[in-house]
Amino acid sequence: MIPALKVDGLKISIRTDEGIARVLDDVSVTLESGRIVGVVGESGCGKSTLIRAIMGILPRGASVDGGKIWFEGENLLVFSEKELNQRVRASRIGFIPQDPLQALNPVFKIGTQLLEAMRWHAPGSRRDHIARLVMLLGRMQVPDPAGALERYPHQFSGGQRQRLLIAAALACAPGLVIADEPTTALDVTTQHQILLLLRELVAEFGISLLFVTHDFGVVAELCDDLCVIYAGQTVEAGTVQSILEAPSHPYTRALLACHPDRADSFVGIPGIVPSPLARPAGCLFAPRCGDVRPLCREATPAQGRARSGAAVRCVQYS
Amino acid sequence: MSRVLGRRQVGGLAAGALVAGPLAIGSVRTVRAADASTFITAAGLPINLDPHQVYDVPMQGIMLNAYDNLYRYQNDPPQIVPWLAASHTVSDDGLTWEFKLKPGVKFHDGSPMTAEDVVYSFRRVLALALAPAGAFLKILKPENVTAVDPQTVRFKLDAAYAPFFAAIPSISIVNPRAIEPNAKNSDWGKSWLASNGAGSGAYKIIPTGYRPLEYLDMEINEGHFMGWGDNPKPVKKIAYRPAKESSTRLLALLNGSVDCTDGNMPADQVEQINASKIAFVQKDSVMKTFVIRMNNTKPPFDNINARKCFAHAFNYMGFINDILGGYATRDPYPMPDNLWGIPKDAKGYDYDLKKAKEYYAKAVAEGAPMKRAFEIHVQSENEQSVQGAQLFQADLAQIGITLKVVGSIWSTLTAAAAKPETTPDMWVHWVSTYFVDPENWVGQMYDSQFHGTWKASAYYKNPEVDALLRKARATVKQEEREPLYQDAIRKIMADSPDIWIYNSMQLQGFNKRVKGRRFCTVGQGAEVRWITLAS
Amino acid sequence: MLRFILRRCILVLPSLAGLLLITFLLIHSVPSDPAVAMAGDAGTPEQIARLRAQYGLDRPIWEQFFVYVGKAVTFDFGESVFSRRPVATDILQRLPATLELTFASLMISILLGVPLGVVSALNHNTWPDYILRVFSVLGIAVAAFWFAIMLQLFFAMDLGWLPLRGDLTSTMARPPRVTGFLSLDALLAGRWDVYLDHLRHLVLPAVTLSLGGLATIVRFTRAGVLDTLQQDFVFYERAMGYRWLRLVWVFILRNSVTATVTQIGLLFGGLIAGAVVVEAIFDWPGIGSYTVQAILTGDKQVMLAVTLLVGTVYAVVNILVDVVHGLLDPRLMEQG
Amino acid sequence: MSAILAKLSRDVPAMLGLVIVVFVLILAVFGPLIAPYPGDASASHLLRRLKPPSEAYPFGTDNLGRDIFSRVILGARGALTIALTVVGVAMLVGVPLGLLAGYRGGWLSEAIMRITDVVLAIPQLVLALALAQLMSPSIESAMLALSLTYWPFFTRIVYAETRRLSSAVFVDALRGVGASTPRIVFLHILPNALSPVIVRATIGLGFTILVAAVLGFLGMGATPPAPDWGLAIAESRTYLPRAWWYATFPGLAILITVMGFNLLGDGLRDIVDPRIRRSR
Repeated sequence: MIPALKVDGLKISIRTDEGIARVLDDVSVTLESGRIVGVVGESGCGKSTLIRAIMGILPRGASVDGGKIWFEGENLLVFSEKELNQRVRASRIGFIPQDPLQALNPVFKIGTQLLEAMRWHAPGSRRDHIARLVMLLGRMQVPDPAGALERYPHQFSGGQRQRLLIAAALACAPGLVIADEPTTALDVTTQHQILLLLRELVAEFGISLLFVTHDFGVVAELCDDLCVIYAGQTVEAGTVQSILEAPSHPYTRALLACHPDRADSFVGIPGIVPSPLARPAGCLFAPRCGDVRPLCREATPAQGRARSGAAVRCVQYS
Repeated sequence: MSRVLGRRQVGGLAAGALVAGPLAIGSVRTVRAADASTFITAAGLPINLDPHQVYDVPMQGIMLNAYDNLYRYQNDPPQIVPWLAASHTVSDDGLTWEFKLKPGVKFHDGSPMTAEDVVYSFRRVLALALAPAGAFLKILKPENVTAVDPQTVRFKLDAAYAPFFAAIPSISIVNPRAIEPNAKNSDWGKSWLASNGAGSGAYKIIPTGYRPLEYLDMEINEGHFMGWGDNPKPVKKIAYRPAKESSTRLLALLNGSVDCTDGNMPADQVEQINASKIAFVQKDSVMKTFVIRMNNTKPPFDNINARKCFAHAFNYMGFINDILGGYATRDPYPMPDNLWGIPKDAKGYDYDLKKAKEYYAKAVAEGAPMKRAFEIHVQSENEQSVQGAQLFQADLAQIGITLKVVGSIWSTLTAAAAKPETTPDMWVHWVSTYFVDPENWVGQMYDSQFHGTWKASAYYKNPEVDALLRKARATVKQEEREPLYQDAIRKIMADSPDIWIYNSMQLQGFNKRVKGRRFCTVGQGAEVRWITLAS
Repeated sequence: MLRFILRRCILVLPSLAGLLLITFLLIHSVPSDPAVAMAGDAGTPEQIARLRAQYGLDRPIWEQFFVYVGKAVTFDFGESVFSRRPVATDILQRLPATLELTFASLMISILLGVPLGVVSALNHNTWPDYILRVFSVLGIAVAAFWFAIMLQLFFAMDLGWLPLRGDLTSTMARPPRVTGFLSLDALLAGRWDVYLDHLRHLVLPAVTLSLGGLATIVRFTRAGVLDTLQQDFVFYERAMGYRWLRLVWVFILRNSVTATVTQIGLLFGGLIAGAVVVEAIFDWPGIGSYTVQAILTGDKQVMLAVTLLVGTVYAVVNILVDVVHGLLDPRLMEQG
Repeated sequence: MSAILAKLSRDVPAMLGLVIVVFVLILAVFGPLIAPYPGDASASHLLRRLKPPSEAYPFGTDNLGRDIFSRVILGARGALTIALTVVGVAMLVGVPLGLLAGYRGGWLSEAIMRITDVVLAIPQLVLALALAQLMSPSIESAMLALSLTYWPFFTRIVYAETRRLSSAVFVDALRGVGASTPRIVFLHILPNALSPVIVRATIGLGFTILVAAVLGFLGMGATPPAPDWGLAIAESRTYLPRAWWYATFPGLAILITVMGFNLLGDGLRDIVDPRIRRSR
């Protein structure tokens, strides 16, 4: 079976005033149909760029230096802006943004904004669209779904807004949904409810879900597969279960150690993510690695496979 | 944004107009108004239309076209000729004047004009006591204007006043039957008449075609008492479309959208207009003198040598020939040189910086504060007064006198001139013809009883001159008055209270289709009844 | 909504009262004496004294102020001492012409300025942006009177396409006065010839007057769009597959024009001031040339009334600006 | 500072503006040394009036035979003096009032902002013209009138910034550690509020030159024989369109100078405005 989405060795750089920033440097993610993959990493390691690349909305000055994005058997990178807009976005790839308040246009009614996407990307008449939206909002447990369409974004609570946007992502019946840390802006209870909802929706609407987050707790609760990104590179990928049981890459281990549920005491990872403008030679994680060897600073490690079955980018496994 | 929109939309949106600039003075398209019977003038409008409230150059256009007067100045040089009046008599003591009206004169509403209407008009002028009343207020009481019979008006003056007759044409005869129904709280209908007409003149004011200072339409009065026998093809409609900017006025004349400008065409535009195919400049001598006033009460102007120093420092001929393009005549007298009463033997002051320096030294020796900074106030909106002052400034600088040019406006200047303390060191103005009589110039400028008015703002006081001027004013016969004025002027010139520069020439641009215009210095050629538009 | 407008209107009144007081004191400390001017060139001191008493010009200034305010509230702004007409009548006669002019120029500024501002922002820091910015600044920087004369030379003289001056061809009869707006009156009278002729006369002055506003609108629209482009919702809406044109011209634009609308409000005051010069050059029969005339002759009644009028227009326009803000952004309306 | 310059150097229009402003400043300071006929500030030469541009007189001569090129150069000083004085005075009045109103709040703030509104509603030109009458038309009364109408802009900006900043976290913290009010206002709020003020001032300089030119045009600004650009255009009206050079060169001088200040101000705004800064 073809995967719902397969990002393969994606390399993206951005020309800035300070020089060329290599934001993505060999990222690979595979999302099998009907599953949920979690993409995990610290801020600044390229998660947003990955999403933007899949949607085809890169910032000015960005260029794709290599790799492919396979979606339903087609390479999205060869699509023109027009094709992406007419054939992919919304209709086949839905999107759930991180902060629903920021993502909604403050001066238009919810209905106007949601119907605008459906107008171009969903079959049927405007009346059909409204009916589907009302159905979806009801399913998302938004109170008074018909009335909600007539209200403005600031008139909803945070949790409700997130439900609105989940409904929006599903409105045109896409096969793939990308969620960009959709729960970070919410309190723990709401977060939990939303995750439950998402889990149900994957089966119910037959979608595949790419879930970007920095939170291993969320991954553990929601995802089937996992992809850890560091400094624009995939460092470890495999099933959630295998990786959580036996994390192989030192970075994954360090991240897991930071998580409050697992850590005995609060420890952070020393140092910061290297700037995409000035990257060290050898393994990018070497400067921060607790298990660093001389070899790490010389050669870029190749992909290897850990005992757990996960793909790992570390000299220990190659 | 990876998406770049509209690079191509940017193009030459704003480019066009700016480039046009200086290239644009090539061939001029003419936009002739198709209507060959409408005379379009860019001359200014008076502040309102009531000839008893306003008396200035723009008002002449209303007075001479929409109204009639008892006598009227005609021709060049001006002659006073009977108009509504057929004739007049004056008593030997010069106090009682009787005017006999022509029969059959009708106002615009068709009602016949009688002596009572003339009485009403003069009483209205005296009651309003505005500009045109100036010549009469001191010597004429309202009850002393009476109708002897329907065709005869009698004036009994309080004192003999020679200029009385010269001032008669300044009063327009108005129709009380049109005015009185519109009068409010016995205001003599002055609000109403400010935007309407109530005359008998050759043209009728169309009230709906009037917006103050912007436009005014008048149409022909076919039944005018003078008839139209002397002009078989008169203008049917006069359209006043005043141009506020000198440059716009010029362009309008050059593209044929107006038939004439006002009479203040700058000399520098003359050549350009005469070079055009469509327009020409008419030059006429007028009685309008250009004076730099000195405040004789402020040191050092109380010193005669100081005043003479200044009088010798002005470059008269340079100003007239180079700046005014020769369109003015040097007039060294305190009066127009083409008026009677000038002592032709008297010699004026000439531009001579050597003499000026000598007088400077004399004045300093006498303790006059010649080193202080002087101010000359000019009417900012009037280019000529500014240029004259700047020229003076440059010359005075050569003999070590500092002069500051201060821009001002007419109403501020006249208000300042009301007191010797507030009157500036020097200021510049013209004296136009309000009536053709030496009284209009020397009489009101140098008789000390007029101190406090702008005309007398030199604050010159010489008892001998006062006596001569007063005697001349009370004498009726011109041949008796002439030597009195000549004597007074000799004395005034010897004292050099002011700097007299030139007598003006009126420059007015006309479209070449304008024929038959007649000029008279009083009214400055504003009378349209003689004009024919060639097709 | 109504309450919102009413509250604004009430807040305006004290401001106008303050404006009136300041202007009154200022103008009445001007030394020029209307009585002198009224008496005319040939006026005598007796005449002047009589006029001064007649018009209450010899009274203390406070008394004059209260008399003035008492009348002003009934829309009686007194009589112009020069033209002898009620100032209110004169202003009413002329205001429509100025409003036509300012409205037309504002339309030109908005219709050109908003799209150019958007294009400039979308091409941020590339040559189209640079060129548009320089051109829009040229619009502010060019002295209107110089530009006006150049327009006259080119379009009225050389090409002969447009009339040189005035608001109507001299030989054309004016339609009956109903609204005072010549364009409307012409339409009401069914006079298409007058209407079109009037519009032709409107072009050059309106273009001249629109320059400054055009530049301001370009510049604020550009800043507004740049600001909006940074917002998360723009990415979200693109991700949702909005059509680009609708995204820019509907969804982004509405979020970007708040500052532009504020500026349009502020511009209005400037437009009326700018009309002074433009009306003089094009002989447009509006309030601007009337004001200059009043100032040059020292007609204090007119100066006062005009200041009050411009202040009122300014206040009304700014209430409108608040209303438009409310319509553009529902969040503002809820705050009242 | 160098960071700002570095950013500015990448903004082509802003650099153009900077170059123009520096150029005009040089003219203003060294004008009398640069001008070929410095004496033509006041002298008049009737014999060579209204000559078209030539080698000796690159911009032609004016109605009194003075070299327009020299007068355009000499005019820079006057233009800048007016602009700097007006904007300086307006800032001296407007900035403290804005700080006071923004930081103190209450009736004082309300009163200040009301007065600001009233003054903003006074038509600038009418006020300027009225003042010109009051004090006789001169450059001084024009400057006073312009200052009187320009300060409210600064008050508004500073008020808004102060409002924003005084509720900011760091000011709360400063209050917490017991910093005195003047210390907070002058050391912490003012410097932070200053950048929009500088931007406004830069644009204001250009604007003032323009309005002063309009006043000169109406005979209410500079007085002869000052080599003022606006005055020159006003004087030239009588000689248009024949003496096209008379109006054109002073007109271009105004255009370029005002454009310089505006481009520089816009560029500075792009850099200083934190919302737009993110895009870079």
